Amino acid sequence: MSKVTISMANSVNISLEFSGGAELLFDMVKRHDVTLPENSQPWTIKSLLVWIRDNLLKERPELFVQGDTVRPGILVLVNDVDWELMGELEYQLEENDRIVFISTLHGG
Amino acid sequence: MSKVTISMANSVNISLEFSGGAELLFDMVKRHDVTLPENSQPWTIKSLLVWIRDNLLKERPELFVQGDTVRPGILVLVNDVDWELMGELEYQLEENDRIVFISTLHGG
Amino acid sequence: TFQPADRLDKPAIARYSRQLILPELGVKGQLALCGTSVLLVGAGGLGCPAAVYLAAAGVGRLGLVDYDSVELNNLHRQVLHTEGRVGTPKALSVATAVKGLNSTVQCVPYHLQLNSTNALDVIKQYDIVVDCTDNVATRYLLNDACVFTNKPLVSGSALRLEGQLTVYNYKGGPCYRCMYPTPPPPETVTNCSDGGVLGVVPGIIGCLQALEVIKMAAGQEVSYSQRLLLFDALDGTFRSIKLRPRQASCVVCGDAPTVTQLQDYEQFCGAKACDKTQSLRIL
Amino acid sequence: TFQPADRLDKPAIARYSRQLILPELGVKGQLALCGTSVLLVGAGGLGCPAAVYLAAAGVGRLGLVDYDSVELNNLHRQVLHTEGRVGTPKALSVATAVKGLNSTVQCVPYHLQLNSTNALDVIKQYDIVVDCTDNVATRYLLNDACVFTNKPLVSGSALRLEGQLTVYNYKGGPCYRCMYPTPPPPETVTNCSDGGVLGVVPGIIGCLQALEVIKMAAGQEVSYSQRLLLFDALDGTFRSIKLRPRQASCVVCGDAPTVTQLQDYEQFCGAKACDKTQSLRIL
Ligand SMILES: [Zn+2]
Ligand SMILES: [Zn+2]
Repeated sequence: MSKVTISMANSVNISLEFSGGAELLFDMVKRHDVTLPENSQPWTIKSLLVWIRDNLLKERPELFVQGDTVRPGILVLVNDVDWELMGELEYQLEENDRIVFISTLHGG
Repeated sequence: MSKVTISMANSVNISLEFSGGAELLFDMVKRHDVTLPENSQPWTIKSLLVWIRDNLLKERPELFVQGDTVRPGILVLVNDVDWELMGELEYQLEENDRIVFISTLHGG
Repeated sequence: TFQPADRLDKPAIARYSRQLILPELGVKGQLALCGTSVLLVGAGGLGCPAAVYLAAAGVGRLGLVDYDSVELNNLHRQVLHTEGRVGTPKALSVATAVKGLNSTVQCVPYHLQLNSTNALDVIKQYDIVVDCTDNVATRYLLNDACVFTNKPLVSGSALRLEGQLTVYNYKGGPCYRCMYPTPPPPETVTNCSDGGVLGVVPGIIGCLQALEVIKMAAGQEVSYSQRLLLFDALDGTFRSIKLRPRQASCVVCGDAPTVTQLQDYEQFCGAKACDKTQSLRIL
Repeated sequence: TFQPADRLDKPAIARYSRQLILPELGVKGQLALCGTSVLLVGAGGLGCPAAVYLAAAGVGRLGLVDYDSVELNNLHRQVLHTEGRVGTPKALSVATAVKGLNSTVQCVPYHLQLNSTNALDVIKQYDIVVDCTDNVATRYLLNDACVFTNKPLVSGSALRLEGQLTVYNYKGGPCYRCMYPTPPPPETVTNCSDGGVLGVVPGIIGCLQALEVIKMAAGQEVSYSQRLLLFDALDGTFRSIKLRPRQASCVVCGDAPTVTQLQDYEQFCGAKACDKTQSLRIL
């Protein structure tokens, strides 16, 4: 008998936060604790964005995503660090990560 | 042959912080990372205060300790929580604890 | 007594339009704000920013207490005063500034030193008390008076490059005496005259006091009841601390209070109720 | 050009005595502050508190730029203006308030809209630029002008119950374009007229901008270069974020810049350089 092991990434629990007005696209809820399901590939911010678009965003997705990334003017933070320092779209999510999407403010 | 085990508390690494003016008693240094040596008893805030008086406080200890506790007007924090919620003098220090001594401000 | 309006008139709608559209405030919150009376004790480094943002936001009545007069050395931080008002009572000077910004706020200046004989009479006329004072004795006086009259006390303080903010005696949270049952030894207390203060530090704390008052008055949750905000201006950092609950053993707000009327707070603290001298010689 | 003094005269020592005794400032820091010129762009919700605390602390020269005039609906947050100055240019109104507090500060009001043709001439006369504006186009304009003239840009913003603060183009840190190479789609940009703002929120951010300027001018370390401060007034929380370094690929401050002179920022952003209308109809 031979054993076939299919490599599957485990499900991941993370918290998502939206601020600076980005929460307006998510029923005004600033914080969402979510469980990303098992996946054939490790979860990245890139696949997270697809998941958010399909599962959390109800309308006008173009105000949040453009192509495969966030629209200009949204800053992404991974555990209080600018995602540019963490690999941007390729960053692999870890258990209990806190991912924040901030819409830049321009008012004064 | 018999083995005699003497129970000794391990040394503990903690950070001490002083603010609100309390740092004036400690050469103006706000943060001290210290290693408390092995001890026959577990380290508590009570024994920490003795250690601070003997090792860090150079002069006028009465501006920091009174009897076996801190002088009135100094608030003690254990990892950003009021020490009253943590057992006050009896709190047992753990590795990497952050203990903060704040002198209350009254100016306006 | 103070009679708040039950609707916003046209000038009020124009004036407050940019905050009326906030769902967290709205017309209901604005009416609540316009119906709230706030007593601000201390028209100095904390009192100036707190007063001006409370008046701008439209609190109904704003009491301003200060026994002192404007000096040139106040102007590096007490930004509602002016060179031309040096020598004027601070309470009047702040009232003048505030009325220029918003004449629809009822502004009541009190040029007096709050003490055990007059504090309750003044405080009972207001809904919320803001502690912008500069000395330990007045802080204990205000605390006890707020406990006796059941008023929340929004407390700020600043010295050198640090600031602290908390709300006492609110919805079951601790009072000042729960935190500090014994006053500090007078020789350990530094005031702004002796220790100095960077003006914008009380500026930031005073603004945050105004914010707590506005949220309280508008029916929003307050952030710093049973919490303490520490601000370090040199690092630019803020730290939020969880505090103890109301203490059953507290002599003024506990289960069996032994302090049931205002006392002599200068004697209790061994220090004058001003920031000019460091301690009482008679002790 | 601006000629700072090399010593503090007697009135200055009296005025600044409470901050002169701070070891972090001292006479040396005060002289540096008195020798610094600051250009504040936007005399509104952020500009008022920033201007008054900079003037109180004693910056040598304070330039104040705003094209707009005071309206009643500004007074809930723009606390240096008065009912009596409704209709007056904001730059003049703030200058009037600031001169009343500290007549020793050289106050230079500019009642004009900064644009690609005049920005460099104004900015090059100052040491530090403070962005208190209310629109995307002016924020890109100021950024590029600060990169071209090598000036630090202390940037604040506020909307609804949130505020943001960071310092651009300072000691190898990123510029605004490093963070945001592409402007946001105009339909995603909300201004204070449409979204509203609680007045004390820009109050707090403006104070923090003044603090960053004071530390920079006095030779202390700045806290928010390559860091971003987020303030949530509803929770009362502050969060400090580590940002990316200067980007080699940045079109304006990178290794091979392609933007080497000011451009048409209204066209670049597809939005007017004011907060009155949401987007250009012509696009
Ligand atoms: Zn109590
Ligand atoms: Zn750049």
